[in-house]
Amino acid sequence: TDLEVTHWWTSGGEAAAVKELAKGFDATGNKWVDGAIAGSGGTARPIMISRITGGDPMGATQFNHGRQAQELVEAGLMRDLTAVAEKGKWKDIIKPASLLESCTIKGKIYCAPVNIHSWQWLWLSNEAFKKAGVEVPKNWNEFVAAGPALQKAGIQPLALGGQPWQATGAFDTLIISLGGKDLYMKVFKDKDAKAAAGPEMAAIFKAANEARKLAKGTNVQDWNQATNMVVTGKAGGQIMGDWAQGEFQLAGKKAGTDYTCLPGLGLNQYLTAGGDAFYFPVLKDKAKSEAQDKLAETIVDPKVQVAFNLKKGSLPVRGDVDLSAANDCMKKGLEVLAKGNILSSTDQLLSPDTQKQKEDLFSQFFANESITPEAAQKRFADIIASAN
Amino acid sequence: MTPHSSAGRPSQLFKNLNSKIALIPMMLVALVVFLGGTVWTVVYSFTRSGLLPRLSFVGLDQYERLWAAPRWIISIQNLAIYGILSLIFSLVIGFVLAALMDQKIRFENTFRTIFLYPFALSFIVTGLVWQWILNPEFGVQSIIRSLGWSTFEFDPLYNSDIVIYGILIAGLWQGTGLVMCLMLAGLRGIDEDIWKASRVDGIPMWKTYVLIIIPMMRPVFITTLVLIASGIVKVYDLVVAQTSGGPGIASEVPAKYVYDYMFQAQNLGQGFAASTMMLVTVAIIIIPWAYLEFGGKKRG
Amino acid sequence: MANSVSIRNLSLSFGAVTVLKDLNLDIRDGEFIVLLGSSGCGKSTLLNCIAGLLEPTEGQIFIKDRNVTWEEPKDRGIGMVFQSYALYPQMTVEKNLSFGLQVAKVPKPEIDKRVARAAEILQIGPLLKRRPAALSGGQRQRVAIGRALVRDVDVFLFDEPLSNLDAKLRSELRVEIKRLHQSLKNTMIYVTHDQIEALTLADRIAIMKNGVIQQLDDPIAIYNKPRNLFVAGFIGSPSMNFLRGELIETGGKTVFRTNGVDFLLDGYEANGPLAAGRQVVLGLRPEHIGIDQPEADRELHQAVVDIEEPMGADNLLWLKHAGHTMSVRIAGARRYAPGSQVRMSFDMRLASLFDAQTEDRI
Amino acid sequence: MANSVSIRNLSLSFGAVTVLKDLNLDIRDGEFIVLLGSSGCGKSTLLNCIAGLLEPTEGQIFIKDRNVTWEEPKDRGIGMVFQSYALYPQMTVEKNLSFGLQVAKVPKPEIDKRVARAAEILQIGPLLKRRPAALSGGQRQRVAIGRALVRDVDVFLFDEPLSNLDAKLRSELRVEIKRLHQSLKNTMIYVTHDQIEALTLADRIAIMKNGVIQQLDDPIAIYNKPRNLFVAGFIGSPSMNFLRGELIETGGKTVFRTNGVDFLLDGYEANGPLAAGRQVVLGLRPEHIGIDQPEADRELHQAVVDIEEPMGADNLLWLKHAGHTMSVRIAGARRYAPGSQVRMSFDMRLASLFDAQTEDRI
Amino acid sequence: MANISTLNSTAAGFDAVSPQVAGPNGRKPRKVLSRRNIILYGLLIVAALYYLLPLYVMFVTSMKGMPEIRMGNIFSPPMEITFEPWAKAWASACTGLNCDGLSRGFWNSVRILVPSVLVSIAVASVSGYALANWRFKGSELFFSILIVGAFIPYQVMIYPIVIILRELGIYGTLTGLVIVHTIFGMPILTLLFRNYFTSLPEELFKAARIDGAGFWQIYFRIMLPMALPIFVVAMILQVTGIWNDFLFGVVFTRPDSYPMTVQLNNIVNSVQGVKEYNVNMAATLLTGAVPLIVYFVSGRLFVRGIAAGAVKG
Ligand SMILES: Nc1ncnc2c1ncn2[C@@H]1O[C@H](COP(=O)(O)OP(=O)(O)OP(=O)(O)O)[C@@H](O)[C@H]1O
Ligand SMILES: Nc1ncnc2c1ncn2[C@@H]1O[C@H](COP(=O)(O)OP(=O)(O)OP(=O)(O)O)[C@@H](O)[C@H]1O
Ligand SMILES: [Mg+2]
Ligand SMILES: [Mg+2]
Repeated sequence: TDLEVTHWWTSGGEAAAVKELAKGFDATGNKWVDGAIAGSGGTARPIMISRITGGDPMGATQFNHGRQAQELVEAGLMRDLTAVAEKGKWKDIIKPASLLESCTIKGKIYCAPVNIHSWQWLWLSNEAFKKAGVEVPKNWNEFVAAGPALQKAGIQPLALGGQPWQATGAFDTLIISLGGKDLYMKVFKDKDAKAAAGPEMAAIFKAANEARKLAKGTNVQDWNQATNMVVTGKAGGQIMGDWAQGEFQLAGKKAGTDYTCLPGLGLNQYLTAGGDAFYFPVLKDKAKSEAQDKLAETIVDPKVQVAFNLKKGSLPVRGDVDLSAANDCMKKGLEVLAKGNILSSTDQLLSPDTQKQKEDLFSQFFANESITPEAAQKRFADIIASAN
Repeated sequence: MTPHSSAGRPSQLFKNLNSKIALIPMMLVALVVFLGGTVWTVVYSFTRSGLLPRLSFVGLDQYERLWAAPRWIISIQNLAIYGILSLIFSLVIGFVLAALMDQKIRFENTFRTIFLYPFALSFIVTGLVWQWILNPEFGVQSIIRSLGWSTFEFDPLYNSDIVIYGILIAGLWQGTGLVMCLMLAGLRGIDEDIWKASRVDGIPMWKTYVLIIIPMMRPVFITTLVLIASGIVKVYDLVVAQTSGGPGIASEVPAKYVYDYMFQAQNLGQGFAASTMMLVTVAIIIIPWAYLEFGGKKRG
Repeated sequence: MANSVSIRNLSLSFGAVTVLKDLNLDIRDGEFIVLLGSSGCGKSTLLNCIAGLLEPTEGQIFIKDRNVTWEEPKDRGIGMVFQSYALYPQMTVEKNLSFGLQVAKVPKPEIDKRVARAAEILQIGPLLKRRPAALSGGQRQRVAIGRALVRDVDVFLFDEPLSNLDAKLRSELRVEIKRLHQSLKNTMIYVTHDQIEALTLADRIAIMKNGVIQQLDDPIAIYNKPRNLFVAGFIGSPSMNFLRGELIETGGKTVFRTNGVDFLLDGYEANGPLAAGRQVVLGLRPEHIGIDQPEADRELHQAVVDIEEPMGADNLLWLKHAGHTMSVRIAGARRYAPGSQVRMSFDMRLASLFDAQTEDRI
Repeated sequence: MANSVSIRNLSLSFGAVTVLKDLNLDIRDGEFIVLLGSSGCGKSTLLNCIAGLLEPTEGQIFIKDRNVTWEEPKDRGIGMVFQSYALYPQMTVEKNLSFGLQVAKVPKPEIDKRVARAAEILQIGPLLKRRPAALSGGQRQRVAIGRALVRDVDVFLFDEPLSNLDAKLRSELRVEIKRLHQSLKNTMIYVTHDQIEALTLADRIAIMKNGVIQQLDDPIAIYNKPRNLFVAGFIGSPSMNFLRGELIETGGKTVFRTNGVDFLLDGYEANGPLAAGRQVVLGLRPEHIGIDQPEADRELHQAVVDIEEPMGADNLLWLKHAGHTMSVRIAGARRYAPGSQVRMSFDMRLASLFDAQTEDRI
Repeated sequence: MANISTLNSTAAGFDAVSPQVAGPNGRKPRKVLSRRNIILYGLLIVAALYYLLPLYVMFVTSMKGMPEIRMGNIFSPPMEITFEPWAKAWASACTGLNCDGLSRGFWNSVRILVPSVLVSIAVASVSGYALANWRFKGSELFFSILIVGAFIPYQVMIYPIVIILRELGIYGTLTGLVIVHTIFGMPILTLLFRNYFTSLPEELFKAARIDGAGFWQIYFRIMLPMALPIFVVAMILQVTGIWNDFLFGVVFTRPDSYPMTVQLNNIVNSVQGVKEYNVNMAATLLTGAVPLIVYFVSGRLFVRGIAAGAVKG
């Protein structure tokens, strides 16, 4: 059966990973009809939502793991996958458990998680630092210190694309990596406005202020263009999620020798476990519904998990797969995972509305130096105060 | 005189029946889509609708939040700057070009085609091309630097302070051709004798244009103004294609705010509040015009 | 006498179309000249050349004996009034009048004086503060004349100034323009295709056809002694009756014969000898034909009334006679029903004879 | 005689503006009625009501004694001819003529017959294959008439059919329409603001002002016995001369006195007794004033020539007399220079007297 | 000819024509490079360059290889002309898993364009005609609402329209998309047609009514044949508008019927490593080709139509 699957995975690494999913699904005798919409989730989500609410739903669709689809589920527009999950024993195999929790609404499971993404990575170009004559930093602080040297060598110290979610992600990473788990949880889980306005956060904003100075002059929009600057040694480093690794891989770069990855920015080694999940709108066609179940099964299938995540550079959603083929960085990530240093991502903790307000704030903050860290912190505290 | 004989007036409902039938699509669109959609939007702007519309009223909360949001304020400012400048420039450029074209020049068709062709291209295309031309690493800035002015700076798309002008350049490029066409049509409609009278009176050409011709072209200006204004309120694609609202939120516009909050933030209430504010703006522009345009003259 | 405007060998073509052909015209100082002709004959074109609004292809134009062929309109000492008034719509009447002077940097008191004078002459004082849109057609045209007036020029050019007005206003303003000319004594060149205007206003009328002046003469001569068939047919309403025939010698006298009917030519003043056998056209104006007025020395022709057109003061009869339809104008009080028999008599002193070939008067 | 068209208490308003006010009009079978009035008085509106193109606000319309107030134009048995011809530009003349018949599903041979007949009557046979754009104004108007003709209707409506034509064509087509009426004997309702057309064509003229019919009468009565001041002033070109004054009793006779000058009223046929002391207006037509024609029984008034307007067949004098300017029409051959002294005589049988208050004829 | 004028004067009895004297005669000589011409054409050419620049850049870039683009100057002509990017843009550029470039979108666009243009113009022209010639109480009110509707940002209307189409059960179908284009084309097109039909002589309409033609007969047989100029304008506006539309194309269709603009967006925004500017430009040009050709071919008619219908109030 033909099943139309919409997603916004269109960059080189992502497309390669999708191909694996499609292959796995096609192997079940069905057909994956690709409905890629380029231009990040911001462009694609409205279209997906319109189609679902408009009564012309696709067979399956990507959402960020978390609260983006919550209302659609509540409105009864999404297919209940509990049966599939029970059959596949998802509760037992999916690690960390918070992933499946995010798919669970009122005790029923509505999505199939496909990968684990963590944001807290600093990607460094060994070549760039060699050119600047400084050692490859081992953590964020060293990186900041190396900034002037990079600048002198005509290298962009920090690459940061113009899309709002990149600035937001970078900032959230600074909170975990510089401020630690407790601060992160207090602010985003408990929505503690006092903590958001407090001195600990002030330090983060200072750090962000430094970061934006280092990032000034990037002049690209897309994250992978920024990553490409690191890949080609035009930029020293980039704070970006683990998906950036796919780009390095695609360019034939080797972790450790060509580039370095520092989870938790080399400081606090905590990762958030967000990621992507597939949702399955309720369809009338029985055959299609069965195909949907098949796709859900395929997604958590161990072989597909390995193939997909190796290409995408993300971590698989189950702990029982063999990742011997994984590279350096991935292994580092797995280590952290194994230690249990895992937090929920902001997508899971905050509503899209709050996320959007945060994006507005941080994209403005990173682009416009006339906004002082203090002013930004005040606005941040306001957003947290009214967050839901 | 014969008395009134009684042949009753036929029912008003069936008078012009065909016309009424023919106008059903228009009436439906006007009533259901435009009026209905608008009322619906306004009503839901007072609710806490998230991803799906929900009738849980929250009073003016959405509006309070809207006007407290720096991004909305910036959007409004940008729209004002872009709107006023693009009105002024497209009218001025369009009129000057039309005036030049009206001088019985050679190759009029060629020039007109050149000025008009950008109108055939979408804002998406326009935005892409100008993004490319204004890109500091490849475009105008790098060319001029390579010619020797190594300190020359022209990167409107990456400078928060002037990004809106970068968008304006592209917007004008796309739209002035049509304005020129309208103006040219208007100029051609001016009575030849006026020109003759002003020459006999010895009034210099530019003075004739400014003091006599332009005031005479009021209707054309109004039509043009309305066309440009309706385009300005809707400006969205151009910004998305050129800057996506960046750097930061420096080039955000209200239409984008509406879209982003409705679909990305999944806060329909906020989006509807923003669109209601846009509608209010539109109403302020259009009602006086509609009154002037359709209120006065009638025809039976 | 000094010439106010002289035109020498003027030609003008728009691309391949020649509109004016080697035209010469001398206009005396203070003269009122009317250019009369049917639509498209080049009247406006000629006027525009004089004004400097069109460049001639060939030839020269003199105003007050100065060669102005290449000069700008404003330097020619002319004022012009247009059919469509061409008032500046967004300016008040006062501004319309003074605008040209302001641009020419005439001092303010002088401007005020001239505007006041023009307003007085044209009786538009109360309208000075109004916009053209708030004026009637006649008032607009007065303002347009005023605009020429304030410029204090030697030559006034009018391009069908009254064509856009209704009949009543037209005859009123016609009288005013005539009065204006009598008091100002400027040279005026006036284009129209209304022959009543031409006849009543002109010192001399220039009748044009296809860019060539057919006859330049005073109204009476134009009316009574048209130079050729075109002029004869053009002037007079209803048209002169034309009878095609030939000259015959009978009984020592030359008579005109058409369809077997003879007309005595007693009293006709020919330009030369009337050779028998010549193919000619006899022209008789409707008011020069008598109906049922047997006078001693005239022959009488029998005719039948075809149509009667009472026009108030006059009554127009269309008569059938010898295969022709002839129009005859009689007093409004005399009525004839269609079908009645009448007897016509002709006053040959007022008739015209044209050569059928050359169409020139003989 | 049967009425062809009857209008009962017709009123029509556009919003707040009342254009027609409680209007009644009966038109006899075969009659040629002309609606005459100045611009905007409601002539076209009335015609459109009769045609069914406008809905009256109040009142009823009968055609051939059938109440057609609410009927569609096509069912009323009327044909209409417009000022702008209103020919369908994309159709040939033939198609223009046959369109209405085709719509009405008249059989093809019948259509051909009617078109051929109309083409013959109007002499437009050779034009049948042309488009309107390739026709002259006169030809276009003929086709427009033809379009009404083929529909074989009882009533013809003309809305200023000749206004867009030049003077010459106008007088030609006028004659043709008159002929058409004489041969078809249809009822015709003809709107114009040209009084010559009205006087020459009409069996009866309805003079309108502000949506009210002022006088409905035959042309002679309208011209010579105008019902009120408006009609008197409206008809005749140049206008009737109006002298404002009062009636005085001197020597047993009632005379008219204005500015100290007395006019005997001998011969005037009043509607009632002429009471002395009444404020009145005396109306004298320009052609009813004699110049230097001392006749036995008329008094003579001295006057000075102000302006002379020769118009070919006639000569128009503007005379100053007792503080009035009076126009006088004399034969074209008689010329008077401005400033000359003349003596006027008046034919009071042809004069009109109006009450100064009510403006009605007395 | 001279003898006629001589005749004229002698007949009047004075002023024998004096011969032409020296001095200015005929047309005033004028230099081709007068100051006026230099300024006039200078300005026009400068303006023309500004308008042509982007087109030039697009063409030039689309024919360069990536290495050449990276070297810098976007204005320099290609050293080595390659049509590779065009081929890639048309046939093999990838979005997600689909690597068939714009070609598929092109036919989708055509399939959307033809019915949308036809239906929207048909509906709008009938509406404009009814509004101009067959008014009834309230017709102007509806029209005013419609015109105000022209100002509503599309984004605002998306949600209500999604709901309406859902209720009609035609969301996601071609019919739905055609209706959406008809709705959003309606205000401006109706205004155009209404103004045009109003500017036609009313008497034509009256004559047709007297001839017994009804609503549709008058429309088809009298008005339509006369409305050619305004049809051209409407056609051009709709062809470009619908062809260039992105928002409705993406919201109201499924991936297998995405129009060309959506594919363009996908190609341009699916960055694989480094942006392939040459392919992007080629894709852009290919997408813009249809409206551009329409303009180049019928631009003159467009201007004439604008003059005929749009400028009049
Ligand atoms: N700009 C032009 N280009 C080409 N031909 C022209 C131009 N202006 C006038 N003509 C032609 O020149 C001829 C004379 O035109 P002109 O306006 O002088 O006529 P006219 O006698 O004033 O007529 P009317 O009584 O209609 O005003 C006409 O045949 C007209 O078509
Ligand atoms: N559709 C309309 N709406 C409002 N007023 C109208 C309309 N049609 C006509 N009028 C007004 O009605 C009055 C009479 O108009 P109508 O056209 O009947 O005049 P008319 O006597 O035919 O004048 P004309 O000689 O200029 O044709 C005018 O004052 C006009 O302004
Ligand atoms: Mg002319
Ligand atoms: Mg009328």
